Amino acid sequence: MIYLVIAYAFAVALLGGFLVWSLRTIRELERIQ
Amino acid sequence: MNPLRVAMAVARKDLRSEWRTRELVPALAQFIVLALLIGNFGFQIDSRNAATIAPGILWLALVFAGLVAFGRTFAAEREQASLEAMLMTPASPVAIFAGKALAAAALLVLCEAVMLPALSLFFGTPFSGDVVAAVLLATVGMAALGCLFAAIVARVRARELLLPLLTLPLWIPFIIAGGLAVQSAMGLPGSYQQAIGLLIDFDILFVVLTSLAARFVLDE
Amino acid sequence: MNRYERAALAAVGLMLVAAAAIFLYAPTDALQGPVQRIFYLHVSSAIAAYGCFAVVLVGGVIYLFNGSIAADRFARAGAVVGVVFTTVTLVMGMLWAKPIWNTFWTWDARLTSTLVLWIIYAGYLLVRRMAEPGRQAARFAAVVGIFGFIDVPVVHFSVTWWRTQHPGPIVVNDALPAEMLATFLFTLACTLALATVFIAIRYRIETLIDQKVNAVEPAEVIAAPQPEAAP
Amino acid sequence: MSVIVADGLTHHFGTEPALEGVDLVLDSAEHMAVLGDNGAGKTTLLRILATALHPTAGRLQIAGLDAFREKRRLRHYLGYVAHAPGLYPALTAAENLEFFCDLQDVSRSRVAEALDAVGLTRFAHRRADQLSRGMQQRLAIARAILHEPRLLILDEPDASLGPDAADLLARVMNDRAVVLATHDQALANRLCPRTLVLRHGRSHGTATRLRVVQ
Repeated sequence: MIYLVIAYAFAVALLGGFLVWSLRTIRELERIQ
Repeated sequence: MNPLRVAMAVARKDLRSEWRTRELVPALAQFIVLALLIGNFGFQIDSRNAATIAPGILWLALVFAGLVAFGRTFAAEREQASLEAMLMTPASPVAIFAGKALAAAALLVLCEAVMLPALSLFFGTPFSGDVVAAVLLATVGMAALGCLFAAIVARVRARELLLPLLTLPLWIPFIIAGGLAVQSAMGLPGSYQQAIGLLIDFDILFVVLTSLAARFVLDE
Repeated sequence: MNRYERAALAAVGLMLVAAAAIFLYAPTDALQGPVQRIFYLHVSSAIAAYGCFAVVLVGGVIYLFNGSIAADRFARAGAVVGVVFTTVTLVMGMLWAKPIWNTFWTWDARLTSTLVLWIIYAGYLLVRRMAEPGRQAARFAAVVGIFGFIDVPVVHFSVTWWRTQHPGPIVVNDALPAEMLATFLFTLACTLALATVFIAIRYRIETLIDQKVNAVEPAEVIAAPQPEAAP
Repeated sequence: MSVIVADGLTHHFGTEPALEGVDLVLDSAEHMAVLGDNGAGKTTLLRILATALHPTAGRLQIAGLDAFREKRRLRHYLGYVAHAPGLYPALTAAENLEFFCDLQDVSRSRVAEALDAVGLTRFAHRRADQLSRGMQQRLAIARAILHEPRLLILDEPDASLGPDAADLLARVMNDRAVVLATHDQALANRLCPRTLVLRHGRSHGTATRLRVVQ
């Protein structure tokens, strides 16, 4: 059971983190004129 | 502009340079001796398991020797900026690529010529036509791929890291099929014919692909 | 709240629905118990990764033939997203293997080719970073992307063939009951949607980097008058 | 018919502008010197003209052909001497030239003629890495004229040629269109009626001066 939790926790962390980081990068790049 | 003549000229030039400087052959010889010694001490080899372990040692040594040979073949060109001089001629990049691959493969075959008899001497594994055929067939495909990625890596930073990272995944099919061919030629279960057939298919696939890609890699 | 953030929100919403399906709707596997639920995202992200690497392949081929910077940007976007999904696939695969086969790793065809996939495209990203930005990086990366894409099925086939040469346990093939299949297909669809949004976002980032950082204008086709004068 | 027609040649290394909008026209058998201090963009310009570098923007036509699409056909037409000699150290001078004859698809009889043109006949059988810097430069020039190019691109060939540089270059440049990058103003005046001055990647006009007879 623990492996199930760790597996999905990892997936959410990696995909979520990557999504947030990418969106933030867009905002930063768009601010540079 | 006959590509064969260009390829032979490039191969001859590489082998002549190597013959005169002799940087590469000693380095490759060192791998072979090390592989044999470590193999001998690392694994408890006896007549029963020799046929399973010897091919492993053979491929390990060939892969490392190959990486060094291919890395060197283009590194020298880059240092002397002679790669650009070659590309500034009307010679087709595919022919130049074929010549470089041929020269590097020749060096590998030289290593195999030393390694295979040594293996059968030290580990008692059979040294037959089948074994030689399997190794040579694998060398063809591995040389084409190794040479292409050496050409890419030569003009990029962090080459020592990148060459194995790019080349090994593509060599895996040859190591699997070649490894099994050699093992079955040395008496283990497994179909030699199938393995050889697979090696030939991979050779055709990757020689064609690398020739198509050479145009884009050896350009400016 | 730009349109990329709105799209991201929609994709996350979809994934939450998929999660509900995975944990609430799908039945528990009789044989393996709850840990079998890893299967849904593990396989979906593998397929999504392979889809991303198809984008890298197509982008690379188009770039090599007509030098279009847009194709190269798609390839860059596809590679990064693909590697992220492959990482998810690998880690979930290992976490699933541990309770069932009592080992994190077995050299079976799927795991091995996924690992090779990861190595190749990590190499792809490294080549792109290490080469001279612009034409050289794009061209070398395109070649690596094309060979990488072809190598994975070849490795997968070689390992499977190698397995048949050694009498070993045949991996049980998992015929899925209806609810599981439905959950899987739905999760797959959501994951592919998420991957598409990721690629769009990364494409936007690459475009901005090109404009703001590398100051690379889209290469207008350099057409010169062609009077017929052979040298 | 012009040998080179270039307009708006621009090149950036990442965000580093190396060349900005350089225009250039060169007629057959015309000699042009490119002057400018280090970093002015001389080498970048010459590499583009020699089709060794693809510019970020701009149009280039050599012998009436689009220089980027017809690279291979133009290799018969032009010879290029870069900064680095680009020779094979373990091969002798003659072997180096023979190798490039094969690649240029030119008969090996040209080797002796080229060696003679640059005064290296006595060193034909010496290994390239045993030649002095100046002799290596001469060998690189010999290689660039093996296939009798109509256009020569020379990037600071006088760097280590020694006193008879001007005579040797004049001989080699004779009856060819030439673009010669150099620091040596006197050499430029003597060999090239036209000069192009580069400063920070921009061209400051193409000066045409009467040849000053020393």
